[in-house]
Formats: sequence, C-alpha cells, structure tokens
Amino acid sequence: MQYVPNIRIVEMPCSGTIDHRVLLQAFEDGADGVFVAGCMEGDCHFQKGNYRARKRVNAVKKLLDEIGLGGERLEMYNLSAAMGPRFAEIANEMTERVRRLGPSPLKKQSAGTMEKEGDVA
Amino acid sequence: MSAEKTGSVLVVGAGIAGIQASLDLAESGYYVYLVEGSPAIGGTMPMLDKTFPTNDCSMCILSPKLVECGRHLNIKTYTCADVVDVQGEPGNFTVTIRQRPRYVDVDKCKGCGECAEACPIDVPSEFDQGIGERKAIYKPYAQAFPNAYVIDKENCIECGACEEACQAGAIDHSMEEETIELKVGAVVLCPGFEKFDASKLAYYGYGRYPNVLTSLEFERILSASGPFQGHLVRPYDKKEPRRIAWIQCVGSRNCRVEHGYCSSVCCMYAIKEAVIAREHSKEPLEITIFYMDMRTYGKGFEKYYERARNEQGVRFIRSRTYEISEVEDESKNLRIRYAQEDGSICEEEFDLVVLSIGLEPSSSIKELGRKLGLTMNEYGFAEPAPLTGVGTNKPGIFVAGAFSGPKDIPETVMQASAAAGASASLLAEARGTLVKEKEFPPEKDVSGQPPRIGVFVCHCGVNIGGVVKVPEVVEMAKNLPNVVYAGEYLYACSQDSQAAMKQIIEEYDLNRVVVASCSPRTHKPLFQETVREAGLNRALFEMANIRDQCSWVHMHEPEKATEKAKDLVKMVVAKAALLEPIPQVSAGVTKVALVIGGGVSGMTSALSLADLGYRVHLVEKEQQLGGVARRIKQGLKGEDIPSFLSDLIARVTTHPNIQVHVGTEVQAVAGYVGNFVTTLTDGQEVQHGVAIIAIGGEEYKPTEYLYGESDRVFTQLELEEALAGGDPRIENARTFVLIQCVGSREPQRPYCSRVCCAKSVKLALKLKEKNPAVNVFVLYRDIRTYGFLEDYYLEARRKGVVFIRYDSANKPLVEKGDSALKVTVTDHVLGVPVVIDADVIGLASAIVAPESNRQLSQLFKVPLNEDGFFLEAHMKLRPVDFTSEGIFMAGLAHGPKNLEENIAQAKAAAGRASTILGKDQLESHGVVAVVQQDKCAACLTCVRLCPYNAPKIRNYAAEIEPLLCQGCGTCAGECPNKAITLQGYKDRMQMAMSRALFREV
Amino acid sequence: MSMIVAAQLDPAFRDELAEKMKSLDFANCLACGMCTAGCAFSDLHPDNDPRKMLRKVILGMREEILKDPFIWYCTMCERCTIECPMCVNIAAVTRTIRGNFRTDSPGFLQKVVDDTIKSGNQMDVQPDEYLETLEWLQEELQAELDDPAYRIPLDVEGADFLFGFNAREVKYYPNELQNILKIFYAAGANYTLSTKKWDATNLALFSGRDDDFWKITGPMLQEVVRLKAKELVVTECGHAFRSVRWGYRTFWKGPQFPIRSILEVLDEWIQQGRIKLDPARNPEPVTLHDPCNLVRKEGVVEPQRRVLKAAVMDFREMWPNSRWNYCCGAGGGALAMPEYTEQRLIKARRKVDQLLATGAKIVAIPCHNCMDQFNDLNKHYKLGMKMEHVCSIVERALVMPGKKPKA
Amino acid sequence: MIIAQQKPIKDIAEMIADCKKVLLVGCAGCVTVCLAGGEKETEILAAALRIMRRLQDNPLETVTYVATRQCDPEYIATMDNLVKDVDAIISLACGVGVQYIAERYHDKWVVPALDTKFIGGSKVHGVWEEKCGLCGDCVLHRTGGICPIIRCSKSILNGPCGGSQYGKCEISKDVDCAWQLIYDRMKALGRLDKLMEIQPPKDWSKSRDGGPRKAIREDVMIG
Repeated sequence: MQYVPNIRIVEMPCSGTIDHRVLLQAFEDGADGVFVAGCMEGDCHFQKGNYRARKRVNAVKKLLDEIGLGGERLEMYNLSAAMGPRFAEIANEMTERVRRLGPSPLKKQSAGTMEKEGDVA
Repeated sequence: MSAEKTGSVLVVGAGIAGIQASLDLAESGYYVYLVEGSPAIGGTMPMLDKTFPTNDCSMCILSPKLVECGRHLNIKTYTCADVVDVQGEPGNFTVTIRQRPRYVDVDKCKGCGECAEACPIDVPSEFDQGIGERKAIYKPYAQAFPNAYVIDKENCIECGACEEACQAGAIDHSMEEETIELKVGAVVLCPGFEKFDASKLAYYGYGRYPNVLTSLEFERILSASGPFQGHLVRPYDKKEPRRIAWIQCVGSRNCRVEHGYCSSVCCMYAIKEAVIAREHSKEPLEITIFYMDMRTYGKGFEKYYERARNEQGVRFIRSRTYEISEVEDESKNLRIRYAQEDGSICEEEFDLVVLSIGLEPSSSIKELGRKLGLTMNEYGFAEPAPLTGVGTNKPGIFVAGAFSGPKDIPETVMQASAAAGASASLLAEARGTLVKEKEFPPEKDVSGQPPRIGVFVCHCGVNIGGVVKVPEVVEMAKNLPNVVYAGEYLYACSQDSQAAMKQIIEEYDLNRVVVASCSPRTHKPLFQETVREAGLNRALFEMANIRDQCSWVHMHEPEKATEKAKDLVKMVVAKAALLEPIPQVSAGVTKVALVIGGGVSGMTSALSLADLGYRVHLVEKEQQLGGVARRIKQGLKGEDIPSFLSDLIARVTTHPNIQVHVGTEVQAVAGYVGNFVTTLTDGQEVQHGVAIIAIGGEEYKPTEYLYGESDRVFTQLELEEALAGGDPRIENARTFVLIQCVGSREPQRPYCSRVCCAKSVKLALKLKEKNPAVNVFVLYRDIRTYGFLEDYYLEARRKGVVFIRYDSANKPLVEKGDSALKVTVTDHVLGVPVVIDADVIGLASAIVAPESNRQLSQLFKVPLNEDGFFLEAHMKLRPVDFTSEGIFMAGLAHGPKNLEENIAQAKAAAGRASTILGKDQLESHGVVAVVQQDKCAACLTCVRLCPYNAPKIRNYAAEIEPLLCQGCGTCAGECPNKAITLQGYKDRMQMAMSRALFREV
Repeated sequence: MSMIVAAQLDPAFRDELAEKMKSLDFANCLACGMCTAGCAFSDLHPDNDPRKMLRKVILGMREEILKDPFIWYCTMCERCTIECPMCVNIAAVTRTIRGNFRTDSPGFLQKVVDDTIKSGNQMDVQPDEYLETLEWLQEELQAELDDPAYRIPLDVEGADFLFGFNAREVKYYPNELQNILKIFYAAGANYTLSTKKWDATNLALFSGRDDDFWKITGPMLQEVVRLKAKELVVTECGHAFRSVRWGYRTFWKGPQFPIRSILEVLDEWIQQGRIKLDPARNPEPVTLHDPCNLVRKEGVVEPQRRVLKAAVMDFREMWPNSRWNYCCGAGGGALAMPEYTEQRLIKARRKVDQLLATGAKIVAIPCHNCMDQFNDLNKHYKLGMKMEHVCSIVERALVMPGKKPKA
Repeated sequence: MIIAQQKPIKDIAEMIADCKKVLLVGCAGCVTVCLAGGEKETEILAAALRIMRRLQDNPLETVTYVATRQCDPEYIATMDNLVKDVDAIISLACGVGVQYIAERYHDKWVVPALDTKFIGGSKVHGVWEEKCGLCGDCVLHRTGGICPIIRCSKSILNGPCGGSQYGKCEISKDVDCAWQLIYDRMKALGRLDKLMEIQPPKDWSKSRDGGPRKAIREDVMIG
C-alpha cells in the first residue's frame, strides 16, 4: 500500500482535540492543504469526539471561504484504524485536489507578525 | 481446604473470553497463566470484519485488549500450548502443560516479516479460512500477540532461507516440545468453539460448488485485512456478486445430524454480513436470507433486524431451502428451489450462497474434559451447573464462552468476567499474594531546566533503514534546537537498545526523549517504561512514526521518504521541547460496594463481592428481598426457584460483610470512582468505591387481548402463580391459548423481551404434564428458544402443543364468547382461520424498564437507551460497565434476560467491580485535561460535552476529575477561553509542530 | 375447508397414528417447507403439498385426512424428507394412513392385493400356466442357445441364489424373462426358480395394510429357506425389491440371508468377466432412470451405471439423479388407480423434461412399475423414445462364447 | 447574561482597511460564555484577518489580549502599553466594552467585532433565547414569571391578542404565545384571579425612552 510522500502527520489522541486556531496556523505557516482524519462516525472510543471535530472543520472551511483562501483546502475524513487502503486513497485524493488548487497564495507574501499578550496557556 | 490457597488461576483458551477473564483476574490481584493452542491469542474474533449490533470493526475494538493482555505484568501467556493434566483440589491444582515448539524465539523476534518474504512455500491460510495464503513461516494475523512468527513444520522444507533473512537471529529450528508444571488455585475453561463442517450436509453443495461459502469465509472476504482487502468478490472468478443468499440453520436445529440445538448467533451475524456486504458493493446488491425463526433476541438486536428489513432492503424469506444446484454455464451460479409459506414453489438464481454454519464444542478440550470428569451435555458442551452461570460439577473449575454453549460476544464477555469473579471469590484469602508490582526509581525534577532532548532513530532492520537514509536523519537531528544527543539503532525496541537508551539518558542528562521508529499504538508504552526506569516522567517522551507512516508507504521513493522522516523528527522535536511532566494523580479506594436492587441479580453480586472480603451495602426499595423472582415457581430444567431464593436471601441476610437496607432508596450520590458518598432515604450516608445497579425490570400490564376485562386472561407470571396455587380456573380448564410478543416488538417498545418464548414453552409443558388431555395452543411471531432451549420447543411439539404463527399485521383476535373466550388466528400453513374457544389465555407480556431507572440515571449521571434500560459503555466488550468508571450494572436493569443469564451477569458485574476494589490506589493514566481556573468563565461547555462527566463546576470554575477523564481532548478543543489544555497535546505543541515543519533549520 | 373449529379437532388421531407407526417423529415437524420444495410434484397439481397434509395430522383434523386426496396422490417416493432435519418421514405417514384409516382404496389396488394373496402372484397366473410358460421358454432357449440339454432349474435346492421375479415377466413379457435366463446361462449361474412362490412383488406395500403385506412377502422369504438358497436375487422391479428388503428388515424372524437386486449380480459378473459385453451393439445414446424404491430407499446406485457403461456406447446421466432423482409419477400403486391417471400424467411432465434434456434415444428403466409409466408418457408426450429394461440392453450386447449374436 | 454574535468578517476587515497594526481585545465575561468573544474567538478572528490581508498583499500585524472584563476601567487600563503603537483596536466585547475602550483612548480608532443582541440564556448548548427586555420596571410578579414585553411579539400587557393558534404566536409557529404560557402557569398556581386585575399604563420612562439611565448606590460609593 503506497501513497504520496508529501503528507506530514500530527498525532492526536482523538480528532476531538483539534482546535480552529491550529488549523488556521497551519495555513499561515505555509501548508497548501490540511485534512483531519477521525474515526468512523459512531465508532469513536470517546463517544462524540469525531462529531465535534467535523463541526469545527466545517466552521473553519466556511471561514476560509469568507477570507478568500478557499475552504476546499481543508477537509475532514472518517476512517477506522484498519482501513489502510482508505488512508492512502484520501492522501492521494487530497494531494490531487491541492495540486488542482495550486500552491497556497499565502506562500508568496511575507507573513504579518503575530504577538500574543497575557499568560501563555 | 487444608493447604494454603494459591493466588493464581489457569485460563485455558485465549479467545475474547480468555482475554477478558485474564484481564479481570490480573486487575483483581491474581496471577494468570493463559494457555492458548494456536500461535497467537485472539481466537475467532480477529477473523471477523465487523461485529453486531454496533457494526464496530472487530479488530479495532479487540486490539487494545490484545495489547493490554499481552503486556500485562501478571498474565503469563503460553502459545502453541495445550493442557494435558489437572490434578488436586479447589485452591490447589497442579497443571501439566505441553508447549509445542514455535521454532522462533518470541523475545528476539520483532515481527518485521523479512523471514516470510524469503520463505518460498505458500500454503492456504487457516486464518483466512483457506481463501488467502500464508508462508510456511507466518504470523497468524497482522495485530497478533505475541507479535512473532511461527514455523509450520509440516510444510517447511528446511531450506534455511528464513534463518538467513532474519537479522534478529530469532529463528531456531532445534526447538523441542516442553512440558511445564504450574500451581494454580482455580481453572477457567474457555477454549471456544469449532465451526460445523458444512460438507456434512451434501445437499448444500459446500466443497463441490465453488460459489457456496461458509459465513466465516465470507467474513474474511469482507475484512479489510482479508485476502481481497475487503473488496467484495467471489473467490471463484473474482467477480463482484449481484445477488447473495444466506441460508440459516446449517448444522443447527437439525436432529438428523445430532445438532438439535440452536447456535444462537447465526441469525444476527447473517444480517450483519448482509448489511456490511451492501456497504462494500458499489453496485446495488440483492440480498436474501432464508430462515425459519429470526432469532434477534439480544439488546438492540430487534432494531438491527427491523432496520435491515425496512431500510436496508434485506429480503427475509421464511423457508428452509431443499437443495442448492449449479447452473450449467461457466458462471457456476447457484439455483435454489424453495417453498413460500403458502406452499407455492419458487426457483431463483444467485451468484453466491453463504451458509450460516452453527457452532460445535471444541474437540481439542474433549480429552481434557473427560480426564477432569466434567459432565458434558448431550451435544458435548460443558453446560454450566444450574443457577450458577459459570460453575461446573467440579468445584474450582469454571467455564466461559462458547465452550459452555453457543453464545454471542457480549454474553461471552459477561461469562468471562463472571468466571473471573467466581475464581476470585474462591481464592479471596490468596488475593495479591503472587502478583508483582513494578518498582521505579524516584522521578527526577526537571521543572525549570532548559529542554535537553535525545533523539533515537531506529532502522527496524530493513523496515526503515532499507528506505530512509537513517544516518542523514540523525545528522539533521543533531543540529535541531534543544537536541543534545542523536543516535541510530538497528532495533530500538530490543533489550540491548533499551539498556543503551537508559545509559545515554544518564550520560547526557537528558530531560526529553524522542524515538523515531514505528507506531506509538503498539510501542509507546514499551519506551515509556524504559524512560520511567531512567527516572524521567513518562510524559517527557514522544515518538515519530517513520515506519508505518513513512518507509512502509513510500518504499519506491527513498529520497522523499528520507525528507519526510526528517520533517517528522523536526516536528516531534519541536513538540518535545514543550513537554511537561504530568503528575501521576492517584486516589485511595474505599473497599466497600453499594448494590442497588435486592432481586436475584443484586443479591448474587452482593454475595460474590462479600465472599471476596469486601463490605457490601444492599439497598432494596421493597420491604423484603427477592424481586420479581418471588413470582417464579420453577426453572426451565425444573429447578425449585422458591427454595433457591430463600437460601440466597438467607445467605445475604446472614453474611457478615453485607448490610441490607430494605424499604430504602438512593437519595443523593456524590464523589467519583473509589470515593463515592451516597445518602440513602433511611438517612444513612455510605462511603463506597463502586456501585452496582441491579434494580430489575417490571412486567408490562397489557392493554390488548381483553386483559383486565376477563379474569381468564393472565400474564405469564400470573398464570404460573395460578397454576402452582391450584387455581380452579386452571384446574378445570380444557383449552389454553398462549399469545407471544404482547407489548414487545412494537413501535413503542421496539425490542424483544427474550424470556417469554422459553417461558411459554415451559408453561405449555407443565400444563401437558399435569393433564395430557388439555389442548395448548401457542400463537407466536418467531419462536426464539435459542441455544439449548430449542430442545424444550421440540419436546413441546412432540407432546402435542400446537404452534401457530401470526404476523404483526394480522394479529389474533380475542372476543368474549358465551362460556369461553373466542380466539381467531390464521393457521400459517393451511392459510385458514382457526377458531379456538379458550378457557384460559396466557399473554407473554413484555419486560419494561421501571420508572425508577430515570431517577437513578440522573443520580449517577449514567445514560439510558431509548427503551429506558441502562446503556452500557460498549455493547460488545464492556457489557456490564458504564462509561463513567466505578459504576456497573446487572440483571433486567441492563435488559430482558432469563434467570441463568442474570446470575451470570451479576457475577460478571461483581468480577468487574473487584478489579477496582482490588486496588489500594487508583492512578489516572497520564493524558488528562486540566483547567486553568482563573481563565474559566464557568460557561458549562465542557460539562455539557464530556461523555464521562469528568468536569464539574466547583466554586465558580470548572474542575476536571483526573480519574474520570479519558484524555480525549474534546473539551480542550471547544473551551471558548482556552482555559482547558490536554496534557501532552496542548494547542501550542501542535502549532509548534506546524511552525517547525515550514521553518528551515 | 374454509375454517377450522378447534373444538372439532381430534388430538387423539395424532396419537393413534403414532401408535400404528411406532414412531412419533412426525410430531417434530417445524413446518419449515423443505419437504414442499423437495416434492417434485407439489407445484404441478393441487393437493400435493406434503407440509399441508402433515399439518392436518398434527392439528388432529381427522375428517380432512380421511378425505384428503394427497393420501392417494402421493407416490411415497420419499424425496421430500430424505434430508428432513426433524427426521419426519412423509411416505411412512401416508402409508400408515392409507392402511389404517382410509376406507376408499382407489381403482383395483385392493383387488390385486387380494388376488396376490390367493394365487401367490400379482397377475393371478395359475401354476399350470406358469409351468407351461417356463416349458415354452425352455424350448425357445434350447433352440436359441443351440443347447438341447438346457434346462431351467426349478426347485433346485442349495443353489447360489433363488431368483424372484415379477408376474408381468410371465404373463405379458416372457421375452424379458427369456433374456434374463439367457444371461444366467451365459454366466453359468447356479440358481433356481421356485414353482411354489416366484412373484416377489407386493402391492400391499402401497395399500398400507401390513397384515396383507406379510401374507404376500412372508412366503417369498420362506421359499429361500425351503430351497436352502444362499441368497435371494430379485428382478428389475423397484417395489418388489423394496417389499422383500423392507419385509425382511421389519418382520422377518427366520435365518439370516442376503437379498440383492439382479443389477448387482450383473455388475459382479461383468467385473469378474463371467459375461462379456460388446457395447458397439448398443450405439444409440442411453439414459438411466433411478426408481425411488431401488435407488433412494434401498441405495442401489452404482451397479446399474457400471453395467450400462459396459453395455452401451453413449451413456448419459439425467439430472438430478441417484438419491435426488425425480419419481416417474407412478409410484405408490398409482398404476392401479385409473381415476387418478390425469394426475399421474401431469406428474410425468417432470420426468419428460429430464429425458428431453439428455437427448437420449433409449431409456434404461430397471423397474416394471416405472416401465408402464414410461410407456404411457412416451405416447402421451410423443417422445418417440425406446423404453427398455437393463437386462434387454445387456442381453443385446451379450457376447456368447462361440455363438453368433441374435439378429 | 448579555448575548452577542460576531459580525461578518468582511465588515470587520472593512472597518480596519487602512490600518497596519491592530489590537484585538477579547472579554472573559458574558461573551466568552456565549462563545462569541473569548480568547479562542479573538485569536481566530486575528488569524483570519491576517490571512485575508496577506491575500490582498497588504499584511496586517495583530496583537491579541483578553481582559477579565471590559466593563470596568481598571481592566481596560491593563492594556495601556499595548495600545501605543497600534492603528486601531477591535473589541470583541459587548457594546459596553467598545465604549469603555473608546472613552479611555481618545486618540485611538475603536471598532466593535460583535453585534450585542439581547439579555437571555442558553436553551440548549449553542442556542440562546431572549428573556428580558430591560424595561426597568419588572412586571414578572404579575405574570407568573413569564415576561409579556419580550416574549409576546406585540408586548401587550393585558392578556392575549387572540391571534394565537394551539398556543403558538400568529407571527410564527415556533414562537410560543406568552399569554398562553402565563395563563397555563397561573392556572397551575391557582392564581388566575390575579390576572383579572387591570394593569395601569406602563411607565416607559423607566426604560430607555427616558434617555440613558444610571443606577446609583450611595451606600457603597467610595470617596
């Protein structure tokens, strides 16, 4: 089972851990596309983690459309740990989509600075 | 028992029953010897694709238990081993085991598979039911434990190719058979079942027609790890089937081949396979199931059947087909000739026929069973002694799983926990004597130190090194920020690499460790143990998976794979810098149990726990104990229930460890697992560590069939009481009509009450026994006398009880006749109405959840399912636990079941509860969420979201109970003011990883 | 029967039947429909569904059973319940009802039974007629075999086997008997015929009256003892073979001896080379019918196939065959029931389809009962095929040592 | 609590189109509880604006900060040093916060990121309902704890308008008729007679019709 090597993986205990800002940060840092892989709906060991993740991903997709980057660069998929071939399919599918959309427009311009005041959580 | 008892237990068979029993025993403080005949633990479950009724992927829900059982300090697993002899008495058995040679050293073998690559021999794989293939040196299945290969000497040609290929030097052809002697206190027999050989019924053509498969073969075809990677094709010509037929009762309910019993599980697994097949096939799939009675009696099963029939287009035909014949053309499709219920004949063609084969007793254990003097029933199963659930005629020897009778996974798991509980009760005084505790050096305090990270990159033989240029990755890692050491290892997980790692942590004074190797799911606990042994907190460790997520999947692009490996290491090192030690929160355990409900289930749980030496508070709403069992006179096998009940009540009321509170209910509940405080309505405040909810069920008061309008219409319990009491209405009645499914399997109560079919058959037999001249009619929708209950159904038919089937759309009509009640129902064979003047009508009224379920669910904050019964944590593998820890359930509160099954579940609940009471300290398992109180706006988001009730608002801010938190991070992701962070997976860490990825080093 | 009134049901009927059958297994019935699907005729004409008949029995509908046409329609071929998971035997139930409860025995079934009891054979052949026929056959054979010393062994004691045959082979088809005796001669068989009791057939197998049955079959078995034969061999007749074998198993208390079909003996002789066959003499494609009594009930399957393969050039199996074969439609004494001829010929439809599917010209039929049915269906469905006994085919292929084959 | 909801991002961006550097200020009070202006929403808004402006080749610098509340001057004061070199301040608080910031920093351009909607509470997680209209002269003691001013679409005070069907208001079947609820509740409490008393005309001067209001507590005033 092979898939395209341009995928980088961040491990989480459950897709329910994902935060809107982490997704936006990835795009600001230069990612061309991001996808969140959660368990099959109804299979979540933690009951509803993957439902919350889908709601948050949809919210960020809407936001990306509004700000012009395009929600298509972000996607959520549901698959179980045993579905290796499916993960490969997703990786290839997502890479195809990003190639069609072209590199992230954010790459060209210099990035605005970002400071965060107050205690660091 | 003269000699002192041994605090260990022998578990024979490592299927899901053996694994569950071993885990429960080891967690309750008993050392376990787990003996498995095949080269890997797991039994039949790993072969399944999905499991009913939840459609969970079988491996996904099993593998955590496999890893936990395999790595457990107090469980010693012997694979390729059989028990040859057991001598001695309960508490002191001497067991002789014969372990066949594996020809591979389990400790050295890393399961990398190079040997199999080199092996020239291909043979049909037993795991894949002969459809797929395996080499002479093989691992039974990918997630097998032990994760090691085995050589099948029959097919091995001793060419030595594997020995050359193995870089770990694990292969040793000179291994011999060993005989081992063990001292144990109790024995749990759970060797599982064997599948019925379908070729014995020649008319189905199994073995002759390539398109006739067994259900287990079909599971492998459906399974993603199967020979076709889950792509639904026919093994014969690899074509996608359009029309599939399932045939039920193959080797079950068949007196001609001495398999008169019902195998209990085939109806459900047939529907599941049909539904999953539909999901797998891209084109529309026509599915037909040929059956006699659809026996979906378990919890959630009826809804599963209704959904399959009404929404998923599965066609159910009530007919036992005569024979299968093959069409002439090379498609070798199959033709089935069958009769509809009205007698009309149909002939249909199918691309594939799946035979729902039944379960047989495991032949491997017959010899041992005979030697032990175990009484087997006529079919060769070790049916438990009546009213014990798990006992046998030999004290100290218990049975669990399909070996004691065909049953599904939830009941197998229940029986396994019950057997563990029963063994634990037997060896109560020897608890904890043989179990080892792991000693660790004191933890170094690294707070305030700048991060000093060590990076250990693994070759995993050629699995990583063959694709990724490991030295380049190490070189790159050396000049990453905060990295003070980077090195490469042939096998990072081998004993010698572990020792080297500890030494380097010392030498370089590392306070963070990163290992770049394989999947954290299987190896993170192993490395964390080593890091902890080197004095570092387990949380100061992180892994980068450069094998499963890199070298294995980019084999043909080594440069890109190396590039990716570097990136993955860069990201994990960035995260490692932010890791903080997580204190191991632990809390004491009050060694007291609260059991709510004084019926048979409650009392059995209370007694099991009391025998284990724990104090028990038994709370009963009524003025006296006994529950609904008080209204039952005789068990199915004629057991005298009233005397069993009075003996049970006597043992409960006189047991020194049990305090009984009658006429009392639970008023308020506070605290969490190990530290509950419950106030009762009698004012008493009970400190306890666990709670078991066993408040039973109630009999539905029918509104149908003139119940309440005629004194000749009884419910089953009323009829049993009247019969036993010699009520004149029964004495001189000539014609009885028993009507099934009254209130059950209806839109308002879409579930099966499970016990009424067997109870009606029992009542019919009693009436005939009292006076053979009476006429007894049973009007049913499906007769669900599963397992060995089928024999009673056969006996009733032979004794002249007439069974007439009705449809829910054409229910029997009961009208007031002049002297008797006029019952009209259409005979399902002759299609003509039958008019019966019934002197007495017995209604099989449903079992419903009592209203008090709702209050208790609020008090303990545990969920109910839509039918009002309590919802367990996981239908298949945690059937007696709730999601929130420390609370268990048993009996009718979980759902309708008969007395035997209630007793088994009660002992299971006690067994599970003792895994907590057996501990002095309860530890939270590291990854938990923490609230920064000053940032919390008490907005209740986390309280509403958490399925485990871990967050609670205490003095204006949220607080997460570490022992309840399962570490899923859902609350952290949703907290509006980012006051909650998940230890080890903070947002900043994930952002640091993404920033490190795109910043050039 | 528009409605069943439970009060009028008669549960005692069920127990009476069980007592007569000495088995209660029929009460195991799950009404699962396997037998309805198995019966080759249940969808060809009404009142032929075994499940419905058994349901009436279980419900205790005595009147309906006493007038249910199924009881006489059923050919008792046992295909329906050969694999019944609940060990029900519909044929045994039907036969017991016929013999013990029904009084409307159709056609001349009972008459033939009574004649057989009186005359010892089914066709009421008187002893002198029997001996004259044998004498005539002996002269024919002396001419044909060119062996003046040829004698038909009669009442020879201590022979290897006593040969029991069908009254039709004396009354209507002596040429068939001639063929058989010729084969015995070629094989140099040490056999004997009996002058006292030679007809092995027994229509009481169909009438269901066991007392009549034993009056007919008892003497046949005694004859073996009387003549001190080592074995009883029965001609190509399904129900004759079934009668003596079933009678032997069920009622016979005397000394033990084997009973075999002539087909098994022919097979043995061919294997041992005691008779030589030249298949070229039977060039046309031949298919084989498996009579229920011979094949399904008594398990003789392979011998007749080996015999035919040795005797014909082009042997073709019909499908389904052997244990699963379709009944010809005339079993259970149907030929003695002219009033049900229409049903019998409708049932034949299933067999006709089988024959057409093989494309054979000749049908080998090792049973006299079936032979009549095959002749009827040959005419009724205009098949234009030849219907022959196995012995006729074998006789044609017979290579006599030093003799030219019969023209 | 005060319920507010974020404005469309395009409108917010419009407000600061000419700014190079902005300060985004969240509030840990009501707007965090109604999930509109906590630290999470603040940083999401900041990230979104930065990305948007980068796409327009006009990069934006952002500083984010969350005040404990924005309705007390001392909490506003905590961001004095943050505002020095910013061109504008975006407040994610309710209308009160925006005005406090504007009051304190005269020379700074302050804009609201949220629309302050109503006073109410959560019906179910994610859904908030208006319950109080701040009329300044509460009548709930007369209507069994159900406010006709807010929950009756016509805010009538002396019984139902008669247009309701099956207990639902004529303007929408999702809106309960307040007076139906009031009638049912009073009937349950056995106080239907109190409903018969005629209400005096309402003194709307106590609500905002009398101009911006003050609440003064002499007893606690310091100095």
